[in-house]
Amino acid sequence: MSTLHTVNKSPFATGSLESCLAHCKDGDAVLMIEDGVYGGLAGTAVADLVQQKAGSVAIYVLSADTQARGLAADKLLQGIKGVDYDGFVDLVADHDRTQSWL
Amino acid sequence: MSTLHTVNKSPFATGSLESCLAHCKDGDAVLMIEDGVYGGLAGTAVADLVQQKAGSVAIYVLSADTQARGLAADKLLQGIKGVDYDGFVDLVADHDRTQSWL
Amino acid sequence: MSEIKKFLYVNRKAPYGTIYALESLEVVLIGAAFEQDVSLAFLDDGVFQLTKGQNTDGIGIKNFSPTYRALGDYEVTKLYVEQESLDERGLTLDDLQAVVYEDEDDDWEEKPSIRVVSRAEMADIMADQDVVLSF
Amino acid sequence: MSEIKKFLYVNRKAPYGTIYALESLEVVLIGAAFEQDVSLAFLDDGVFQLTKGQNTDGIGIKNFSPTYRALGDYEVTKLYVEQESLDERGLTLDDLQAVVYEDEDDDWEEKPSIRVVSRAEMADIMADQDVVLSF
Amino acid sequence: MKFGVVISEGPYTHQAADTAYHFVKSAIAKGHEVPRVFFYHDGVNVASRLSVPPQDERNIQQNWTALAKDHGVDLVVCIAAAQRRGMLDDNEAKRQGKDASNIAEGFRISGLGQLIEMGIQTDRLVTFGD
Amino acid sequence: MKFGVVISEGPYTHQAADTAYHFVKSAIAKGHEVPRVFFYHDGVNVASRLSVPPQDERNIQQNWTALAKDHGVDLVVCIAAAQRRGMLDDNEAKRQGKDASNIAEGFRISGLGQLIEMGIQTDRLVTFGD
Repeated sequence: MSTLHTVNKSPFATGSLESCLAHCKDGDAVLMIEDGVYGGLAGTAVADLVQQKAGSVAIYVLSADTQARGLAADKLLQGIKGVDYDGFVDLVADHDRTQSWL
Repeated sequence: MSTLHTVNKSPFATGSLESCLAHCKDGDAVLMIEDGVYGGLAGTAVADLVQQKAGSVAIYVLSADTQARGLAADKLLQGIKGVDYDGFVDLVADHDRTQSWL
Repeated sequence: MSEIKKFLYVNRKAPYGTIYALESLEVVLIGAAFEQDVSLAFLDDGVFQLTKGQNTDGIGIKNFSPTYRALGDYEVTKLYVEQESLDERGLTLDDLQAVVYEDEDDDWEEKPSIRVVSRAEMADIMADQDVVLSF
Repeated sequence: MSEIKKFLYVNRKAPYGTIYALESLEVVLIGAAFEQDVSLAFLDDGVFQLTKGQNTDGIGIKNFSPTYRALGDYEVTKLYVEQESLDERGLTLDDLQAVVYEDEDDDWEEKPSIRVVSRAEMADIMADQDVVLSF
Repeated sequence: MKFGVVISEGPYTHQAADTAYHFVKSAIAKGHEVPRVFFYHDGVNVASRLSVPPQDERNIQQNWTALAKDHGVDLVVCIAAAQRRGMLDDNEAKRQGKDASNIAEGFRISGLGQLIEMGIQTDRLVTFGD
Repeated sequence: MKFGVVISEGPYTHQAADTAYHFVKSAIAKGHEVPRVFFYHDGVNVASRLSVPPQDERNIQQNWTALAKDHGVDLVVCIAAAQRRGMLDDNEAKRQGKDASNIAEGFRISGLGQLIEMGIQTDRLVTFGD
């Protein structure tokens, strides 16, 4: 029993990512989409928080959204995986529920 | 020459109040409206930041918005003044420009 | 439709500044007719939805806070409020309106619907649902 | 309409997730015809509008980042970018696309339109305007 | 003093159109002029005459239409923002080959130049948004 | 697997309706079922047939209408949310005494019960919003 959490807001604009990470459980997955993908950047004010959680939670970014925003793969935190829309669908199917942190 | 800054977002939801306070100058005024009025609450995670700034900047809340949200006057930080819509109009007129922190 | 699912309505936004709180409540009221296992979560700015003493005359928007008190009549009796969210906002349970229901399994005794839980407990509640609707 | 006013367009939001960045740019382009003294401020998530290498094929939304490079042709040549906002986001000037203009007062020499300023300088720029439009 | 007002968010969803309404009413009552209100982004949706709010709620579009009528406020809806979002007057509907329009009385569709002009011609500009 | 989808924000203003579209297309292509998409809050505005986006941009409403036609997705627009925001079909327009409607082909107006029913009858529910 595990949850897919989606975050679509920049962690520099709203508290959604922080609240999501504070509520997800070991074995859950977090998928950053839309402006949420900025949460995957290395060297930012929230990078430590994300990196810390990446041990117990699988963290993904939607590649279409990182590409749109000019975020090259080598700018992302280590251990964060890119997925396409098909991968998004698989993540939804593979977890028992999806919770959107709007 | 001074500026009226308006903030309409909760400081617990977005970074607008923090960014506003980091950019306003001595002698400016900050008017909290809509969900922004939560920034005037005492005893919160952002109260120190607001209280600190209240020395050099005049801070107001729109009373119609605090009343709507059940925030009694005695729950607000010291030195924050309530204004009605007429007072909002006066603040706009009395400052050289208005900047909205959306 | 005989299956009973666990529905969680997650409320993370303040009232009046945006319509999400009101339109969340509208779903809860309609959803009550479907006899599912319903819980409401109030965390982050969502806890502001339950403050007492709301008076919206000045802003000209309808005050919908009394509706929370009617939820018991719809058998919606589990309103989970996160302690840490209250703390960060300088609020205590005393700042929230009382919401109660009559427990049919306990001789219709009046009981509080609002249950203050820790962040860890809230995470457990979220992880125990079939359907999570976010507002 | 002979009076010249100082107009500042304040950009604090990221592109594509919401439309504000694009619709801000549309105002700037139209506004250029009015021959006012125009500046653009990029701070907070607004700095993300200027990242280089944007490719929106995957999301099916039009890539409007090349338009910033055309601003010089509209005599919009002052794009102020806040250093602290870049720092918090792990960005440097190198991560932004080059935006230049030809300075008619200096033998049409090509000069950078993007000027990285400190937060304190940004506050000074904001305090020096007649009209501030926020996006 | 002359105030220009920008409304950037749609009705009911965000409080912006309500706050702006109370602000403009107060400004006029206090003797200021509000020659124009400019509706941009989702703010264009305020102009829909098809809106049917619950009977115990305020009618935001009708409030603005009344203000325009009573005080001569020029309610301008940005044409580019309106087209994307499906807000059309009769002329635009005809021009675009659409079979219906939805702009209410008191609002008119025009270009972004009207926003800049408002910034130039007023003493203060206030934006209500999200 | 059966997916239910909720869209909570309006077209063009937020990316939600775009992301949801790509998600639903992928889900169907991968052999899942998407019996219904529910439009709530400003999401109801996606259904406007009066939208005229610039020619070099995607047409969000037409994308959804095509998906409904090609794959039998039931596009349900919440009636309460739609009324506030001025989204009406012909029946609603007549019932409310309005002189025009604006709902596009492939969308239908119905109650919030359809959202709950979707939650009950699908295996997964995904919300795209703001």
